[in-house]
Amino acid sequence: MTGNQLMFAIFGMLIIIFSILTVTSRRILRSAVFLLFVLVSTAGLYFMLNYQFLAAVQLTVYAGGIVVLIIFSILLTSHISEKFEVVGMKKQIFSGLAAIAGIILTISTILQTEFKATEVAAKEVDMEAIGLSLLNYGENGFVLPFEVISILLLAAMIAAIVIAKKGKTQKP
Amino acid sequence: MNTGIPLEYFLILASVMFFVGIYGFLTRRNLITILMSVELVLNSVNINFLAFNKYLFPDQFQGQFFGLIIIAVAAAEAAVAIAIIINIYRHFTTINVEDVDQMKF
Amino acid sequence: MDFLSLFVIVPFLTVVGIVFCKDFKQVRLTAAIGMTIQLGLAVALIFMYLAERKAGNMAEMLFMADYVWFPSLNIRYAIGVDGISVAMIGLTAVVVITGILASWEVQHLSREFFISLILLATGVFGFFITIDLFSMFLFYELAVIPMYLLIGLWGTGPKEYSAMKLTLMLMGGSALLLVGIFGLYFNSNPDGGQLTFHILEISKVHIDPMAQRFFFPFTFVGFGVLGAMFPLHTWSPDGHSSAPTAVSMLHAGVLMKLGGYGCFRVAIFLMPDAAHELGWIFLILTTISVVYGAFGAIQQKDLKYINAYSSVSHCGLVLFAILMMNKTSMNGAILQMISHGLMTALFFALIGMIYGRTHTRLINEMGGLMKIIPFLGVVYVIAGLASLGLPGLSGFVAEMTIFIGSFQHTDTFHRVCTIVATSSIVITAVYILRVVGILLMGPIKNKEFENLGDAKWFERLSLGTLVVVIASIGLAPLWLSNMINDSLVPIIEKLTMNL
Amino acid sequence: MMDLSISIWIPLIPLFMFLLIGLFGHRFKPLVSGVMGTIGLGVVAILSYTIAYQYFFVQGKVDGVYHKIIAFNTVWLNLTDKLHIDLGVLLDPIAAMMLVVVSTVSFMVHLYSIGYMHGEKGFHRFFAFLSLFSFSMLGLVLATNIFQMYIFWELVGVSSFLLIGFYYTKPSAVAASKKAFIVTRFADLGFLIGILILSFITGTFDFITLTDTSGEAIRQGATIGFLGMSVMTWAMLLIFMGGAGKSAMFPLHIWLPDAMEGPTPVSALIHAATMVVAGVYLVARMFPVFHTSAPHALEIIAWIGGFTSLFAAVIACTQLDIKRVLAFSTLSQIGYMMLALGVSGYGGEEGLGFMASNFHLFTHAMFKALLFLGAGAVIHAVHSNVMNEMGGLRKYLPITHITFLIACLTIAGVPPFSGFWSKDEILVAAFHFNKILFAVEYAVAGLTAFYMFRLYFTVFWGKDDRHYHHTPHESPLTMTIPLMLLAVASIFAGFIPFTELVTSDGAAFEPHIDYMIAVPSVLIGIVGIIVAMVMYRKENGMPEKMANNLKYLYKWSFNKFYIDEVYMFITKKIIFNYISRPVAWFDRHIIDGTMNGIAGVTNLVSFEIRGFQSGQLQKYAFVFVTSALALVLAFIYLWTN
Repeated sequence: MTGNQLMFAIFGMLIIIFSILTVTSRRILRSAVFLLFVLVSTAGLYFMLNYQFLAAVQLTVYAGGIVVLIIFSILLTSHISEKFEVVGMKKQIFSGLAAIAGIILTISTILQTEFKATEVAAKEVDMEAIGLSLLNYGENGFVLPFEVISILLLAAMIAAIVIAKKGKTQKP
Repeated sequence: MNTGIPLEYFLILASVMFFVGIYGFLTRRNLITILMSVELVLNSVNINFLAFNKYLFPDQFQGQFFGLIIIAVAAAEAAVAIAIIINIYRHFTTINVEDVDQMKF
Repeated sequence: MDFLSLFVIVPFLTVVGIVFCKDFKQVRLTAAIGMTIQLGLAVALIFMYLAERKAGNMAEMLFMADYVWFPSLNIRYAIGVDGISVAMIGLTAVVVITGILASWEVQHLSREFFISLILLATGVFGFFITIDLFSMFLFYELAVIPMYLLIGLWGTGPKEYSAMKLTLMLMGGSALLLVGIFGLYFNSNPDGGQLTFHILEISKVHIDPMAQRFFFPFTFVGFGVLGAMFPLHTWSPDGHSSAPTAVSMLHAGVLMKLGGYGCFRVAIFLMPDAAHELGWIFLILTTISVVYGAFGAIQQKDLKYINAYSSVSHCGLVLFAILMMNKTSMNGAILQMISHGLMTALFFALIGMIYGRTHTRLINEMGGLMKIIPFLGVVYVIAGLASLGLPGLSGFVAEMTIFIGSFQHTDTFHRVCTIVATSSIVITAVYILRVVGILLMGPIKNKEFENLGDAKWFERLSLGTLVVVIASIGLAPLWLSNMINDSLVPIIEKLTMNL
Repeated sequence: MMDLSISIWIPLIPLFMFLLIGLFGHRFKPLVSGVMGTIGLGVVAILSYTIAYQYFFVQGKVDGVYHKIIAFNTVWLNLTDKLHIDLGVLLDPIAAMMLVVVSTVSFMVHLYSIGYMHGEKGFHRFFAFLSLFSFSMLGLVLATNIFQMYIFWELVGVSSFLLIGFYYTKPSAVAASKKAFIVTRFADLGFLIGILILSFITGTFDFITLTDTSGEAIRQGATIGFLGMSVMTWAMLLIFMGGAGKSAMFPLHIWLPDAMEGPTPVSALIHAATMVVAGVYLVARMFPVFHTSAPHALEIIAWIGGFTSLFAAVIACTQLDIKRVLAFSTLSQIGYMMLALGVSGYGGEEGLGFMASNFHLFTHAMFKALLFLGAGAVIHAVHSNVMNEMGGLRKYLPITHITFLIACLTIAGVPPFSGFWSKDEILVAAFHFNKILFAVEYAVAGLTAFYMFRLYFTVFWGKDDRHYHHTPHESPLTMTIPLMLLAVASIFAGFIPFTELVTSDGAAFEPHIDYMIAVPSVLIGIVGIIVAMVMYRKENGMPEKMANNLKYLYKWSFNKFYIDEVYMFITKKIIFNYISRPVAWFDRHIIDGTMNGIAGVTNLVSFEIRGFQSGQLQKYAFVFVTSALALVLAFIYLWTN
């Protein structure tokens, strides 16, 4: 077992275990922390794939930003000490079955498929290249998605403010 | 290259994560935990994109950019979702998804 | 710009104009101006048509134009008119302008009201000018949908129920119709070339008789629902009784004619073999309509119900005559559509005006109105007489043409049906006279009504226009009848071709 | 030679007057409308006389035979290749005669109405309607084809409806007008179907083509049988049904007595002299067809006519309303005319009945109009219709009295008044046809004399010392002049040589008086008069005694043999209660119920399945996920393989 494989096994185990804990833990704050672990492990995977930039984004935006956001909203809406009720057996079984069926279906499909890599030499992935192609409007340029995502973010920002703002006519 | 780790491993890992997220989405009652499940799902997809990019088309950027955009969308989505959740909380004083069932019949 | 498209553009511009109006006076003025222009166009069209025919242009359709707007299915905006559509356009223009005058004092949401009304009119005009089945269908839907709003918002009584019932039944009809239209489309080119919705092109093709047998009932029933064919007529009494005045006028006066026109132009004209084979079934149904509607009207107490049932009877006569499939009876059918359109519009206008004064439509609660509101009373009597077929008014011309034409049919069964249908003239007389007797004559029943005002200027104008048109058709029907007759020649040729 | 196309103005002038008075009448003073209408009709009358003179004595006769002349014709509506409706003017002896009758009586009635209707509300409306009626009736008379006749037939029906319902605030008048219209409309249905069949068989509406005895049209349809009679017979019977409706033949007579609710001049014009004889005119117009192709129909007409005349005469003997007596007398006299047509042959002396019928039509129009106008004068003076409230009026109304007496003598068939001549011819014709009918008519002649003089004596003699609220006084000149003119006409109309002018085939024949028939008929008339005089001249108990002796006959006759009740039963009970109401119910509950049922079922189903739409987000998600999985599965394992 090479170091790579070992690393992958560790990250894989972490991801799966903490994922399951995230969706089953009965304390909401713990769920959030478990989610954080999952996201950090994912960032580790990205490092393994040699995508440092993505891993950094993952850590800052996901692990840093979103999880903090979620934790804030938990603090706003829940009691920390509160424990969730146990989920109904029927619901668990059916959801579990659906999930397991999905996993089996996907994995069997993955195993049946042959993936073919291109023969072209790999490209160097550095910040400069990413930055250039992000603002490039020629071939292999991504300026359009970039602009779209900017507008989306702006819209989301405004929407979040508008929605969360206390309305005049809101009554329970 | 990541010799010794076949592409399939990444994919299997991602799909397990995906369906764990789905499971969470289906079983959790708290809206915020549901949101967390969604984050899991998005994350698993992200892993797929990057793995494909790395293994199949190392000469291109598409996968990475998709990953980036998904992260951005996830951020936007989380922001809006949390705004909505807070609003719902104000309205119903609960964020239990089973109690928020006005949209029926 | 081709001339016919103006019939769609002018109402559309009027709608746009209404959007920018400030208050309801401007709104109604804009509507009236727009529709007066429309009436002028219709009159001009009649003269242009006659001039063209006189100049020897014997094409099947005149003023044709053709634009493909959905190439992959070959859906076109194809327009053209023959004498029949010209007559129907004239009818529509008259009814629409009188309808607008009759709703001169609708103040509640007047902008929306007039917009819906004119949209409806746009649909009707469009229906009559297009000769592409799909565009025709679109215009048909455009005419039906505003009806829901108009009845649901400005109606009286159980208006939501009526609006829903009317719209659902008509939509059900158009669902059948759509099947029929697609049936025609997919059989429009048996040799495997370009399929088409164009009526004239389809009429050149001999559609497979099996397909005809299958799709004819869909098409006929689809249009028949709108033509209030028994037993699919029940939307008519409820819908009409709840609808506001102008809508009843337009609906009974014009929209129901879409059914007859469609049966004639699409069902019979394009599928003659099936019409010959299956016509007898519908003939029985329409004969029942004619007599049944009349009997249904005898006992009703609500003025609008009486008129709605009478419409069932009269429109039944239209479909009845169409199914006879000879030139005279079809001519009669078109005349009957025009005549019924005018007089039922007159009736509904009158009922609306009377209701506006007395706030009741139950005839038992009224009586002796002739003394109080003589103008409305006299016009009501004239409308009644037109309805029961008094010579000199349009109803007589139409009914007699139908009866004589139908009786020339070589088949005894058809002639027997004609005799049964003829009996409706007596029953019509009974219910008309019953209403006139109770409503207008006799001593004044309700003291509150003694100070009601007679018709105002716009009411007089509206009623007067209709009466004049009814009387002029009734007194000098020859030009109209000839105009329709000329256009029927190619149609009759097609109908008898494969016998 | 005069251009006969000028005759088109005969109907057009009243039409114009109708429009003028109808649209603008309320702006004029009432009297202006009346005078305008009267002048219009005066012009029409003069024109009619001129045309009739031109026709009879200048232009009509070719080789000793009167021909039909089309003076004017225009196509009104094209129907099939063969059939088209024309409007025009057809002149032949009966048309010319009817022109004279209609325009004369109409003019008299117009003149009379100026006085009679003075001060009534709706004066101009009355004259507008009168003009409308005159227009329609003249158009009917001049019709060139059967469809034109039908058109004007309907129009006279409507004008009659409007005039009967003139006092529209009076419920009985409204009911009567409705009844009149619906009954005649029902008859017209027969007429229309008859026209349909006739035009189907012969392919023409045109009178000249139809009645050409040597032509093709008349021979069509004689062989095809239906219920034992040829199709042509059925067609002609149905056409006669129309005539029977307008002419109030049994059993379609019920509207006529009620129609007396209208103003009296209207009764005189429409319900005595002109419109009600339209049926006779129709049969006379179609006479060659009847005679050649439908002799059975003619026979039926004769029997119906005979029965009606007896039936109505019996009823007339017991009625108390002065106008109803006259109405039943009209029925009876029209029965005579129908009978005469029914028994007639065609051509020369065979056509005696035809001639007699038209002759009687002519004289009857004069004396019956006179009777009605006289009755109007009486009613005008007394303000009542009921005979019991009158008596001794001869002192107050001398002119009315004399003219009324003349009319009564005329109708009773006393020579030399005109009624004698025409009635005698009818009796002769009947005698040659069937002895039973002849006997019936004989009895009717006696009954006629009796009930007319019963009326006369009760009104003008009877209780001399009766006290009136207002002392009755003679009517104004506008009313008495028509009376006098009509009286003159009644006296002398009998001397018009009808055998030379109006015959079935246009050729003249020699009249002769058959004393074996004439003398007894005069005698029985005189007997009737004497009986009436004995019973009613002075007040005595005899009428009551008679009534008690003939208890049931009296009761049945007084109640018009309960025919009205039978009709009421049929219309109210059967049509309203057993047809219309169930139809309405059926429509509301079964048909509409089915439609609502469909809607209800849809509603029910959607109510039942709405549980799927629970609002539970996770349920939706579950369905979504499993369905997506199922779809993927299906896609992979079904589609790709």
